[in-house]
Amino acid sequence: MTEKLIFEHSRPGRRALAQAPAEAPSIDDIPAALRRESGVGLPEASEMDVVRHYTRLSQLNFSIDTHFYPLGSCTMKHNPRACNTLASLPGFLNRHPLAPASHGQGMLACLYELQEMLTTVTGMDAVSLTPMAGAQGEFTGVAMIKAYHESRGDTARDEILVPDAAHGTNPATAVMCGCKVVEIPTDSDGDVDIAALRGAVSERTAGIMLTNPSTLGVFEQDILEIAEIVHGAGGLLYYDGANLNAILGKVRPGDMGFDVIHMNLHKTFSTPHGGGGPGSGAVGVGKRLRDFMPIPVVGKDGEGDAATYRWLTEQDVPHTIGRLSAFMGNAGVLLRAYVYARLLGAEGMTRVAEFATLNSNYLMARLREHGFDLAFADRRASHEFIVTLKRQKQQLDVTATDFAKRLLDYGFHAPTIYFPLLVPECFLIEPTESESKETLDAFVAAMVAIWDEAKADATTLKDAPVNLPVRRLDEVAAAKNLDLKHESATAADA
Amino acid sequence: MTEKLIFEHSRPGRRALAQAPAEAPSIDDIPAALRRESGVGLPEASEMDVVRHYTRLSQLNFSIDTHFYPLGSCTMKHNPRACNTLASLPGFLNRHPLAPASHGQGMLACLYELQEMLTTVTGMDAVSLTPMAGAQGEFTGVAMIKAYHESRGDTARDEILVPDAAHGTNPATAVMCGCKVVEIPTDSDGDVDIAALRGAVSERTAGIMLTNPSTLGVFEQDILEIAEIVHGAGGLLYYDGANLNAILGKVRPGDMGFDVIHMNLHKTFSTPHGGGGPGSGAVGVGKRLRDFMPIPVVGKDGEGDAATYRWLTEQDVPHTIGRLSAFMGNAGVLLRAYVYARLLGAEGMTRVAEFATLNSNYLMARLREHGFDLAFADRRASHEFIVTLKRQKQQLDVTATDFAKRLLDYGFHAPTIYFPLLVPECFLIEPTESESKETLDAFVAAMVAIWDEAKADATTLKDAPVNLPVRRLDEVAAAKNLDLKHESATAADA
Amino acid sequence: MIRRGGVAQPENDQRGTMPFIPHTEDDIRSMLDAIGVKDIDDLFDEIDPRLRDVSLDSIPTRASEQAVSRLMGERAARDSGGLCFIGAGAYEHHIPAAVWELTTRGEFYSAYTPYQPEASQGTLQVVYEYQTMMTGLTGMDVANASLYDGASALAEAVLMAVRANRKSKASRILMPASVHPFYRQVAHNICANQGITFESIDFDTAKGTIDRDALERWSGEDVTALVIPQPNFFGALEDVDTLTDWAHDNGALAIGVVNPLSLAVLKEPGRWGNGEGADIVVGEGQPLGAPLASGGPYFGILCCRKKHVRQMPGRVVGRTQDLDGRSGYVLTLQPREQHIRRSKATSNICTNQGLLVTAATIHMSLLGAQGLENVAATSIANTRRLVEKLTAIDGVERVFDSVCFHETLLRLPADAQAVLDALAERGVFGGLALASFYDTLENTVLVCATETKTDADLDTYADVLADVLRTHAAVSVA
Amino acid sequence: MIRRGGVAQPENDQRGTMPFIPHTEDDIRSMLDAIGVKDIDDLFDEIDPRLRDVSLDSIPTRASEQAVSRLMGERAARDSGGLCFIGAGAYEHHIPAAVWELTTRGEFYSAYTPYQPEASQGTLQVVYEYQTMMTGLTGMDVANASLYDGASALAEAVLMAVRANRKSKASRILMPASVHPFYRQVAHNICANQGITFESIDFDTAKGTIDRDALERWSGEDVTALVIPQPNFFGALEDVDTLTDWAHDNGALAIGVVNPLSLAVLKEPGRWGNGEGADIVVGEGQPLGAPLASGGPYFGILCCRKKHVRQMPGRVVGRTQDLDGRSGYVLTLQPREQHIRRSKATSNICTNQGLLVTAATIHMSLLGAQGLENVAATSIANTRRLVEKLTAIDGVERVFDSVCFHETLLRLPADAQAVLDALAERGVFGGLALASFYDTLENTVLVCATETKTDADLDTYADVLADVLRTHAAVSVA
Repeated sequence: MTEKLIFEHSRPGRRALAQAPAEAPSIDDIPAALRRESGVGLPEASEMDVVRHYTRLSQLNFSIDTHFYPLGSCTMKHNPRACNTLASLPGFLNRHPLAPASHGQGMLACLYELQEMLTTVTGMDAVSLTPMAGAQGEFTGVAMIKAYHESRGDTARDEILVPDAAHGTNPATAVMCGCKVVEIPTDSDGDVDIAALRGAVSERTAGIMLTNPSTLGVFEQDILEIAEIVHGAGGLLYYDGANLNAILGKVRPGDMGFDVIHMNLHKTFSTPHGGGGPGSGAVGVGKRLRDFMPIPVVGKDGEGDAATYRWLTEQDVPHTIGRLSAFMGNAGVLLRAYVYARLLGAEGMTRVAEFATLNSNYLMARLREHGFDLAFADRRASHEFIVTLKRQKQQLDVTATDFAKRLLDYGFHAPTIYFPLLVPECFLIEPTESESKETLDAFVAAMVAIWDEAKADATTLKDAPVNLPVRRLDEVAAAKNLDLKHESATAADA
Repeated sequence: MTEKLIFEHSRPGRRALAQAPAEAPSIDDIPAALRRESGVGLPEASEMDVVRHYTRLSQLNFSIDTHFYPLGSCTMKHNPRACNTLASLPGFLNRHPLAPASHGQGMLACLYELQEMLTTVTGMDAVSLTPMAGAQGEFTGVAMIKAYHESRGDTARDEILVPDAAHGTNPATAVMCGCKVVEIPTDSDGDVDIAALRGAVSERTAGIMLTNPSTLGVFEQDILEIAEIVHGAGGLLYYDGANLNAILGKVRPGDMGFDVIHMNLHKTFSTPHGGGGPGSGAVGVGKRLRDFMPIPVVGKDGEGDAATYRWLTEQDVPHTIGRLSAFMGNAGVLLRAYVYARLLGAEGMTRVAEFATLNSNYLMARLREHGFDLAFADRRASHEFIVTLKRQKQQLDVTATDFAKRLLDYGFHAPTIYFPLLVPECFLIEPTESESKETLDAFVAAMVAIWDEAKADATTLKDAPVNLPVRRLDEVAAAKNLDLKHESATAADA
Repeated sequence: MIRRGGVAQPENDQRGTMPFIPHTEDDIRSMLDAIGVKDIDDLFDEIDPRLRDVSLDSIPTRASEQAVSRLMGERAARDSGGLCFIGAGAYEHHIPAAVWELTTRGEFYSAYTPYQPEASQGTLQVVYEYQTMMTGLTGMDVANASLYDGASALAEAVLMAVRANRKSKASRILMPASVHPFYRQVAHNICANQGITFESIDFDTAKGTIDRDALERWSGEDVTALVIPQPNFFGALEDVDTLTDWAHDNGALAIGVVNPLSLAVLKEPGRWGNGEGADIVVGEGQPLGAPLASGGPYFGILCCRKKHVRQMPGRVVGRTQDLDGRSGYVLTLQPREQHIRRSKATSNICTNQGLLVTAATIHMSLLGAQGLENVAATSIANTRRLVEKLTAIDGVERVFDSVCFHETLLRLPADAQAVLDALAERGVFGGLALASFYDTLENTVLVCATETKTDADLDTYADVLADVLRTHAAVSVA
Repeated sequence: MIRRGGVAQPENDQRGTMPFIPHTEDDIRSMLDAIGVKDIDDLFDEIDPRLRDVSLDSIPTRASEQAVSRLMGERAARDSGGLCFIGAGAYEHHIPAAVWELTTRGEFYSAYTPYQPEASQGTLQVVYEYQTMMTGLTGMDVANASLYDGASALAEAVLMAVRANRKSKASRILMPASVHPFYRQVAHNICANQGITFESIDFDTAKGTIDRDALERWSGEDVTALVIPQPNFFGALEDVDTLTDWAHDNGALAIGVVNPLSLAVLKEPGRWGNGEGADIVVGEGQPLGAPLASGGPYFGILCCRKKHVRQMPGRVVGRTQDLDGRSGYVLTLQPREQHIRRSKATSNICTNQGLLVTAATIHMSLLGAQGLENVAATSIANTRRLVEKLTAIDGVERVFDSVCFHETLLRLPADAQAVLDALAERGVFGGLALASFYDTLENTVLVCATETKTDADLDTYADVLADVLRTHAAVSVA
């Protein structure tokens, strides 16, 4: 089952007539030189064509709502429908970002309370919700660290320490902030190599970017020592919240000594992944960075029924690194996170970490039991863990990709593969707390069955997937012969 | 692809905790003898289980939003999303049916205006929206006819004339109203046999139930004469609005002489079919039956900005046949029909009939061109028409069912089959106005391809469907070994 | 005019340029050619020209979705707000957001009756699950795929009882006055043409439940069925065991009329009486996931004993197997239905309330038995507390001394409708005044507080009522 | 306690009894056994005990969906209403109901980045269609899969220009003051750490467009890129052809900042200037199907010439073939991205605004070119009429004499913010006061009337403004 492009459904003159004003009034006062002469190349379709096309397209996707989706480091947990429904109430959707705060007290109250809850659960001093995704949260964090040092005249600090297991966004962000990246190796347990760290810090150290638990699926055991080392050298600690789901309400980055943290609300707080976004990268800060937060932040005047809320801007946050979006980041995403946080409550947040960890350790134990090799067999799993298929590759010539593609045929989305780069034929598996034991057991059964298939005949895996709308796609050809748009649509009416 | 029953996903103790109060307060004041002792047998599932299960189930359906669905006599036209969205605004959804009319002026205004529009487009004198489906609309019509005669002391009129091509609901309804059914034959053109009708009317004639265009897909050419005959005999004329889509805004039942009409708003006015309902069977009445309408009806006091709306009840409709539902029929369905009617406007309503008829006649012409036999080859198609596969059955031993099942494999829902009963191996095909020429052409191509397959090897059709979640289902076994509920669920906890 | 993609907008006919009609001018032309006519109007040439001159002047011209959205938004806003303590057959309950998001998925929303079961397994399996849930809740053997609403389901149950009780010749139904007045009206309006007679049974003025003496008068008579409401219209709990046994002892069928939510905590009709249970059970499905929505669409529940299954009206789904032996679902027992049996069908009913059944099935899956129990028990507790608060006001008192479910009747020291009108102006919908339904129940209000009400809401009602009564008293005195 | 289906609720731990966690006590027990620990807390035993004493006291206890629904309903109601004439980068347009009904289907809503393309063809094809539409609208060669919003897209375009313009060594960006002030701030905040300098170019005080003399001062200098807004922040139309040519003549890249809706009627950036066109085009996607929603989520558009494609930030989808030769879609050019190139990536950006892109693609499919043109032209006409009505009031006048798109600047005879506050109290959001952004623009208001406004709405604004100004004058005099 595939579906034609919407452009292929198009017919000249066809329209969804209810969806626009009936006519285009004259715009003759606009000089001809500024006006468009050529076709726009949009499809011409009826309303039903469009509904049918996108309904069919949607059915080609795997998603949390249809499949187990244990994509490591992405926290594909259940997205409660209430979050979307309540954030989509007309009163919220129709409010202009520049409408007066007096006509946004409902929304502002939600955002303020979300700031407060996130501050508490991370153990920080304050939270700014404005960053629009994890990567922008990272940027915010490093930019604040830089601004902090500069505000103290400590201008030589231009190095950011990044463990080699880190997400690619970490070094990329450091560079965006004008810093140099100093990579820190990982020891055999998966922890940061403390000796190397001691050797790396200096008066040029701006800070360190750490994910904890790390992308290796283990909790950094020496975190207090790391904090001491970096702080001792005058650097600050940045917490990459990609894996916050593992410790939510159980351990707090602020207590570990972090000065700044970003959170991926689309992971930990269950806002939609949406096929790739929007994300939401709220940042929490400790005392030192409080005055550097990006704006706008929501402030509150008065208490109880008399409380009113307003946007805090440059006037209120003296050293702010400023505005990072035209208005208020992904405001509607924040409302969804707020609803989720209220549905969880404090006790629910703690349970998230507990059951995400339970599921992960259980799945790890079951796969180990069936002979799969773990990257860090002696460690507890965090909310995720790594299987290495190196042995399968050596013995049977099947790769992590082959296993992944065959899992699709079994009705499971594949885990994250080939990340972190340190582990060969890597399967980074994150089940999340919202999956049931039966689902985990079924996944184990599929893994075992696929291994058996590989033993019998590796081509079964090489041919996979066979049950999906398309078979294995040629990504090399895609990069070589770039085809990034449908040509006939624009050609036809140019 | 099939999906387990929700009961098979159930695990003791599992719950969707956000969805109910945390606890059950004591209800000890209710005597033990009145309380439940045994299990309820509902599934125990997490929120995600439920979302995933019903999302997957939905994907097993054909629907207008995914497939061409030319089910004759069902008017499977596009359901604009706005109708649902706007009828589902919280202000409408949360209003209690017995809340004061002062807190329902918005909804009442919509219903009043819908009554007015339906009155005009059918050419009747007034409309009551209360009947909850076509069959209840039919009941309403015949009950009013009966009440009318009785109110005049004309109590011997207990016969309802019904053409033999009529929907099964027509005779069933007449019986529910305590009437006898007198069947009127159809002539070779598909029209009512006028001579037979003349012979059938008498002082016992309460009325006639007519669908026009009839279920044979043709417009009753002698309708004015029929009206004269029945009225001349003292009977009234009932219009079954199942096929109103064919004449909407082009010809009006009121002008044809009908005294009462029901409309299937879920057909002509595009409210959702919903996998089988809800329907909505608004009735329009001529002068004679105005005082007999079922209640509640919406009345208006004052004009313009000063207008207020209220429910009319027994006091306002002196001879009403009374209430047919606990409150106001399928009120939310009526709001959807109202939105659709406003989006169409007068000109759009007329276009509905024109293009439904154009599509039907085009499809008929194309199928004829490819050698298919038409039941009424010399007539214009209405919004639907009949192909008879009698020849295919005789020559190739393939039935209408075989063709229908094979169409499913081609991605088309089958037309209505074996109805009307008068036509052997009957395919009643209704494309509706919202389908495009390309879709109709693709359907013709599929029909031709299937016929070719039948010629090559009839088992291709007999084996169909092969591309669906299940293959052909044994309906005989279903009726013989009744399995109407999943047993283990209740057994487990009884 | 700006040149656009595709052909320029034709200036002439524009017949195709209507919402929801995809035809381009080229399409129209080539389709007319294929048919062999010049104009669309030619397709209507079999119709008497006298009928073809139609004016729709009084119907507004078409509006854009934007304009209609704004209109509907404004109208919905007008109908918003208010704290609702009305029950009387429709109950405000929380409906999980997932319910209607899933139910209105296009594949459910825009599918029809599963005439081709292989292409409709989604809808069919949902109904099969629904039937299973309904038999579980009611303790009955069989459920149909739903009827229109609770009231019309009662009418169908009455017709069914007349068919099923072959020993009874009287077509006589005992209909307690404690059954919802609208249900009684609907049953009468739908059944009366078939010669069925309804005999009213008074309620006990102290208890608000069926008056046993009034019932006993029919002992030994030919009674076709006794209708047993649980809870009854006043919210009071009937002695269902005794009533069921009475019916069976007198050769009558017992027709239960229940609130399905109550069955999470109340004895299921399948076990009423000495174990035989009710014969037919109907109810209003609205509390299981249907929004109040000014009265509908809701859905009617109908369950029965297996032995009566062929007398049942409406659709039924059965499980069967496909050619490969896989389980699948189909409509079954169709020979009962009008499209096969025509004038000999069990009913003229054709549609079920499919979309509502889908919602209810999802709703029940999300709440489960424990969730429904918590909703029911919380509603009961809230009503108890509300009654305490309201009866603490001078002159407000309970009318009946029976145990109630989540609704009960109060007597006010003033004209009830006038008080309710005054409450509504203050944003409190205080219940339903029963004087217009029962001569003996002047100044009474039927009140209900579901799980949606907080303590603060109950206090609001009590405060506003006290205030209104004070003012009212002052006015009356003046 | 009532016996229910399944096991009784355990009185002890209840750890599993949390929303969205499916674990039963049996599950927990057997899972812990399989792991070989006694308690869930044991799984955290590698963590320093000093870190494990956490108090979340200030976070509220969990609320039911019902309670949260009510809270959010009340809060949304507080934020409702008002007639909005504010634009300034976010525009009220009708969004077809189908757009978000389809976009929030679970299969789109709860999917992630299509790392396994075979299991994500829905999302991938949508993005491919989106890229095609964006290149069609802008007349550019290539579009990415979207960035966060318009402002951050401008920042990314600046970084991209610095990478792409290898001839320029200065990392100098000419940033007209007629670009949205927030966009200028964001570009600065994101780029400044990389040593990029922004040089402001004043606007012509009569026309509200880029001051040609101010620009000429940079002629012959090393300029990396010139930013060209169309329409600009004041709604005025810049002379894009001349500006583009100026940039190219001076070795600078031309970065267009556009409102995508305007491209239904305005010359596409791909044809700006003597035919070369802009080099990079960014814009705020909000007018294409994103609700206002207090500022987001929106999405940033970024398009460029093919020769710059490898300098482009963000995801891109390409069409390719599967093993059987069937067309399919994949993420491509991934070596630009951070997860491959790490510190050498074109940007740290990772997510796109996938859901918004889905909505926009459906929105554009429903409106088509003609629909967008009608929306744009109607908005222009409405703004023209609004300006006529408002400038008919004594003392209200246009600030600039240039042609505008659907937004323009008016001067009031009073303090603009005070007037806007007074208007807001009367339910009219009259625009944005620019005094705090531009010293020279005291008492000015940027106003916008989209296609959503009726004549009656325009009259309302005019009437209320006249009234407020009268009162204000009276007060000022007093």
